Amino acid sequence: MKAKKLIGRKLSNIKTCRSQRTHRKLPHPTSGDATERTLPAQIAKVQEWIEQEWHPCTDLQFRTLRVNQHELLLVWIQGLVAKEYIQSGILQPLLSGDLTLETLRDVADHLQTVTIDPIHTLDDCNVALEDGKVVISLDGQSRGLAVDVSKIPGRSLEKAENEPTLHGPQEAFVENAATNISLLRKRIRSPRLKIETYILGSYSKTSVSILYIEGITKPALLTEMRERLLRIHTDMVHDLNDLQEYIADEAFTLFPLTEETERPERVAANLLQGRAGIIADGSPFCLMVPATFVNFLTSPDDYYMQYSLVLPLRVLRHVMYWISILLPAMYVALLTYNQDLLPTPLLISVTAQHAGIPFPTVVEALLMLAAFEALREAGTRLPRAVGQSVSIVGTLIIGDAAVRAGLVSPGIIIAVASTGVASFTLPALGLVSSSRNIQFLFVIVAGLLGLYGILLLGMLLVGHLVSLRSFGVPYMSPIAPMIWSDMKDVVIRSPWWAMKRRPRQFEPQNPVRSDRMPPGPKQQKRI
Amino acid sequence: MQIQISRVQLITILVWVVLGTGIVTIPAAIAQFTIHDAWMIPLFFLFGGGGVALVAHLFMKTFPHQSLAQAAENSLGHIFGSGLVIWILIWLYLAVTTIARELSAFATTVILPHTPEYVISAFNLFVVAYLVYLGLEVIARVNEFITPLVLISVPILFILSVRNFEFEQFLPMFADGMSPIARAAVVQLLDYSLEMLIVLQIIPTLESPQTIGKDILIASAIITGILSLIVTLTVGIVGPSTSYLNYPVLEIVRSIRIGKFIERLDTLYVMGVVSTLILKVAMFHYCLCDTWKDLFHLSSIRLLAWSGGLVVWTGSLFLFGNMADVYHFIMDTAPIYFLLTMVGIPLLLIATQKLFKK
Amino acid sequence: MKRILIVAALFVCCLSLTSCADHTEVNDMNVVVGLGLDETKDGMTRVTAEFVNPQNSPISGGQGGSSGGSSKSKAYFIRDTTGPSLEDAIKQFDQILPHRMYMAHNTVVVFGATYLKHGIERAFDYLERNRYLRRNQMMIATTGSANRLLAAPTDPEPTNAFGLRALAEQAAATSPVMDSEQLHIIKQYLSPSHAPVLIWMDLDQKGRPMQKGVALLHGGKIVDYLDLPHAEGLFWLKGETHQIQVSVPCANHHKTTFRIVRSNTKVTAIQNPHHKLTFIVSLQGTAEIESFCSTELFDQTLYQRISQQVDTAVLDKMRQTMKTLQTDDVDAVQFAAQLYRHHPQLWRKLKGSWNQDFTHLPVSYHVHIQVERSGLIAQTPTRWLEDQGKPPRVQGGGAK
Amino acid sequence: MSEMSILFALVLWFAQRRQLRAAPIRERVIWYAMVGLAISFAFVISWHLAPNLQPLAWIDRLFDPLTHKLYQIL
Repeated sequence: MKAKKLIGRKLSNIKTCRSQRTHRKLPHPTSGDATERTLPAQIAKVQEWIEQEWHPCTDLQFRTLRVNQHELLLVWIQGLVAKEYIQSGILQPLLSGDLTLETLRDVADHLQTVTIDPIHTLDDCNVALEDGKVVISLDGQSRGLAVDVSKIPGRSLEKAENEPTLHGPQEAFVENAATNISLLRKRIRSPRLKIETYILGSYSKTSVSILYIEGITKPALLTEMRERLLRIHTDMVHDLNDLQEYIADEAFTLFPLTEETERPERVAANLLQGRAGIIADGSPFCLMVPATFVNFLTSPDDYYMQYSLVLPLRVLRHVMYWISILLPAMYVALLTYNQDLLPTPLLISVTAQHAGIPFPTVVEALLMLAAFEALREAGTRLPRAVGQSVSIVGTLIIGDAAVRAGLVSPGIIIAVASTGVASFTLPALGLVSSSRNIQFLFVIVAGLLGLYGILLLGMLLVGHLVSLRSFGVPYMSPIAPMIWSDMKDVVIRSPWWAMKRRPRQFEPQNPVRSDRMPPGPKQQKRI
Repeated sequence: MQIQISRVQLITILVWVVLGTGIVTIPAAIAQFTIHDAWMIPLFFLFGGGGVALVAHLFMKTFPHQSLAQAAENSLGHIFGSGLVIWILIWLYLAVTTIARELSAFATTVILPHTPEYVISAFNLFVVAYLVYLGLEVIARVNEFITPLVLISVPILFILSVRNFEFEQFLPMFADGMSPIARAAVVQLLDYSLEMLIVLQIIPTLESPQTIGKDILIASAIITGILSLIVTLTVGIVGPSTSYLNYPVLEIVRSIRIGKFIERLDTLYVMGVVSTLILKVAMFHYCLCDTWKDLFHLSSIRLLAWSGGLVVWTGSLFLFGNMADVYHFIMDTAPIYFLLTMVGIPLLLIATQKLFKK
Repeated sequence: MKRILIVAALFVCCLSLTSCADHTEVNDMNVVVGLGLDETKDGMTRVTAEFVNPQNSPISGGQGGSSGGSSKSKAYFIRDTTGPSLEDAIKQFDQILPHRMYMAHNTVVVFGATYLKHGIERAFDYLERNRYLRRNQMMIATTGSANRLLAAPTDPEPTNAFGLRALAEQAAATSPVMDSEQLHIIKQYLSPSHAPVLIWMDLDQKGRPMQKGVALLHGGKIVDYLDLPHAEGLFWLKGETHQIQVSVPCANHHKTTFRIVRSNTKVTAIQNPHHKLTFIVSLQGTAEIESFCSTELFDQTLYQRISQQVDTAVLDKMRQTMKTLQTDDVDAVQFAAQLYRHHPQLWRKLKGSWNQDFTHLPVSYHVHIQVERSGLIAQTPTRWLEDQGKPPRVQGGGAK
Repeated sequence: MSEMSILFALVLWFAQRRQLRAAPIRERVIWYAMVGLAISFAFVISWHLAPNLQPLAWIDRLFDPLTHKLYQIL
């Protein structure tokens, strides 16, 4: 029961469209009884209590003011606030004239800041400090004020690095939720864009927001999302990945069941398809649900290019996905079980290549795949400049030397390298990592049963894929179950004017994008 | 969540329920009786499909939203109904073991000759049990997923093989009168088309049960088309050898040789056939488990899927000592057995319901 | 998670315990590309197998080539075994070779004269049943031993079996009679005529393989060999041909050569009122002039005349071949199959006595070959030297 | 094969033991009956008893004459 009390609660309801973070009745984890304690009337007691509560915290700062016999206490945490704003917004107005500050109301009236919230309890006080607000307490008043002059450190907007595109907008989310939301507001200028904020994590108190468009997103989806988010009991939410692990439909799967993106315009487009987004403070990504398999094979570039040019790229990506899973396994199967499938000259050539290699093909393949993974891991962990030289050394020099030394055959190098290239064509990192793991399984079964094993594991894989659901939406839709009208954005990307309806797989409340027929080339007049 | 099988899914299920083994066995079964006239035999499948559609439609009208096992119990009472359901259960068990045995025999004969058959069979049934464990919806979706792949790759194989096609193989027509033609039609009419009636068991899960008759007709038309194509090609390419080949269609693919690079594609064909065969076994196994569930009023088939798979695995090797037993069962026992079971029982139920339970 | 891991581990264990029986590394097998069958004097079957020697194959960068150099640098190597039957002999390869024999890549089966004499149908069961052998392998007959044919170099093709196969395919492009794939042979063997025709290859004086013609079999036993000029008659009797040269002698010791671009034959069986069975062979085709012996002017009448010459030449060849076939009593033209297809009832009546009937079966021929083109030149160049060959001179001003 | 069937049965029991414990007695009985049947089949096969048993004889006797009659009519 205790734990239940600690979980975050939904604070703003759907109708009030507030993205600002407000706290009410949120218990402090260390002092459970602080919840009901009101602020003492004497500022000395307040200061004493705060000092005790935060001891030792050297970044806590106090300042007492005396304005016309009225004593004021200002408390804040260094680094979270902008001192120049305290100077200009609080100190200057209060100290400038001959003011009578009988009540907190008087104080508030004179402050030159935007957001001022009342503080009733000691706990409110803690929360305000954590948020980077200045707490003002007036002697003799058992309430206080929280003045928002926060300047929480963070980086500025940068280019999207994980999802680079050639065309289209380039800005990406940052670690600040408010900034991220504003990036979305910039794109969807409608009050129908709703943001519901929850505080999760008893220590981290991370604000997690659900974003959706009222009137488009299926209400059942939202109910489900709220339920799943509120089920989370934890002390800290590090990143969106924690959330995705908590809320995903299926725990034991290698496939990503939610989609992560760092591009605000992508989120905006997806919200308008009837999906919903989740943003967590501190994570420069947005999580989109429901996610389907084909979502991971679409790149943002697909939408910034002429639609007819997208078709070959999409086909290529679909093929490359299966190649990235199957190619090493196929190589093993063809060389150890199904040699009849190889054309005779090719068979002669691989036989000659493989002569004198000490390992069986399957071991060779597993070794090379593992080596490739190690190189890739080394490349990502090292600084960029060094990383490149590592990959050059690894691929060119070690590979060549291994072949010359007769440790591995050139064929397996080609197969593993092509697999790597194939996996690099996939736009979504989540899918790449899963396919890298699955390819090992396939290599092992290919070593045990050849192509037959690949087929059987393939059936298991397909069975698993089609049994998955992401927030109720079948993972493989619109392929299986087949939703013909949604096939417009799977292998082909239809022109915008042909996509008159939102995808049916997400069951949007309002399925039509526009009440008038969007102009196709035929409806337009020739000039 | 309510399971819903869409019409497209139902049709793909029906197609592979017949063609899974149909592609492998029907041409050989037909060639036992006639070769020159073999091309016209698949056309008879439409009659079988029509009959099946009629039975299914009547059944659906009489027992809307009821599976075969439930209907048996509702209309004949607990004791007689259960007796009939047990009979159906035995039938389903024999059917699924036959198909499983055909599958493992095909795989071991054609591509993995040194691996013991029971190992291959175990792997096959592992996949089948997993699919059944995941549920009917998953089987239907895998069907939907696999069908386009098969439909793309199989015609390519056949187009490549057309080079060896000879029209003379179809002459003389009707040389031996109609009798061989009628006999050759028996197996596919009474074995394969009646297999479609297992969908009576999944009627409660259909999205639109009222169209079941139409869907069966569409599926039979597709099956007839594919079978005609296959049988015609087989006879045109392989000729009289069809009568002594175990897997004549495989031989079409094995005879392909275009240039030095396009040849020996039979492994690819085997992969396609095995994948559809696994779907067929999965569908039958699902119906077996579902009937079992209805008989004992169990909560789910999740426990039955695996333990039932184990029994099917050992049973498929225990019941049939060799492939001759399997063919004997298909050719000599099954036609009347299937007719009495899959047409007789639904008609009996319909009649009882109409007569006594007005 | 733990549960899944344990189940997976157990599953992998039992997988690896019982499976892998079909696992063969590419280095651990000998890829067979050609098989040869001979019969020894004591009635045993000698099987010659040609294996790829990958290290020396030019495909894999070996020095390759079969001519010159020692036998070690060849792209293939040959071994033979002897056993009471084909399968016994093949089994013995495992006793003399360190690696497993892999037959899936076999392309040709050569039958030596001795094996042909005692019937090749002994091999059919094995060849059809074996899962590794495909029915697209080429069956070749030879008058010598299969062993010698398989050992002969086929430059520039480094692997002899591929060379033989390519030669046979080249022949098959001219006429389906030369199409000697197993699928085709078995169909002929199973047809009512029961007379397969195999391509016949032998070594020339320099020991290189060459197409010699066709081998006529009755059932599985050799009846006769037809050399290429005679085989042409069979081509025309049996159906479609492409690009066959025919020469017609001229008065002046030269000859005119035609190329029959394509021709098509239709065989019909007619039973006339006296219950006499007659076969009508009608051939239609087009031809092109390759070389021309006289300096005559090319006009319509000449075209007609030379068309008739071709007709006669083709007709003679067909007659001659038919005569040979009838003396040999081998229905290589598939007349019986033709009869069966169109008159199944009649065929049933004649079935028993077909062998006797065939030897004196009346055959009538209708040949019509249209000479359509004369190549790049319209007249023979030497015509210019003759007076009447030059265009008329201009007389008295003004053109003609 | 008998060893393999026992191994599979054990694996199956291990994988499903929690579901089994939660299931009503009827389902458990059926489960054990099926697994037992499967193992006994496997033993019958691996002891080479299967060829003498002819488990399908009853069905042959029931339907074979009828099918042959059908073929004769045609």
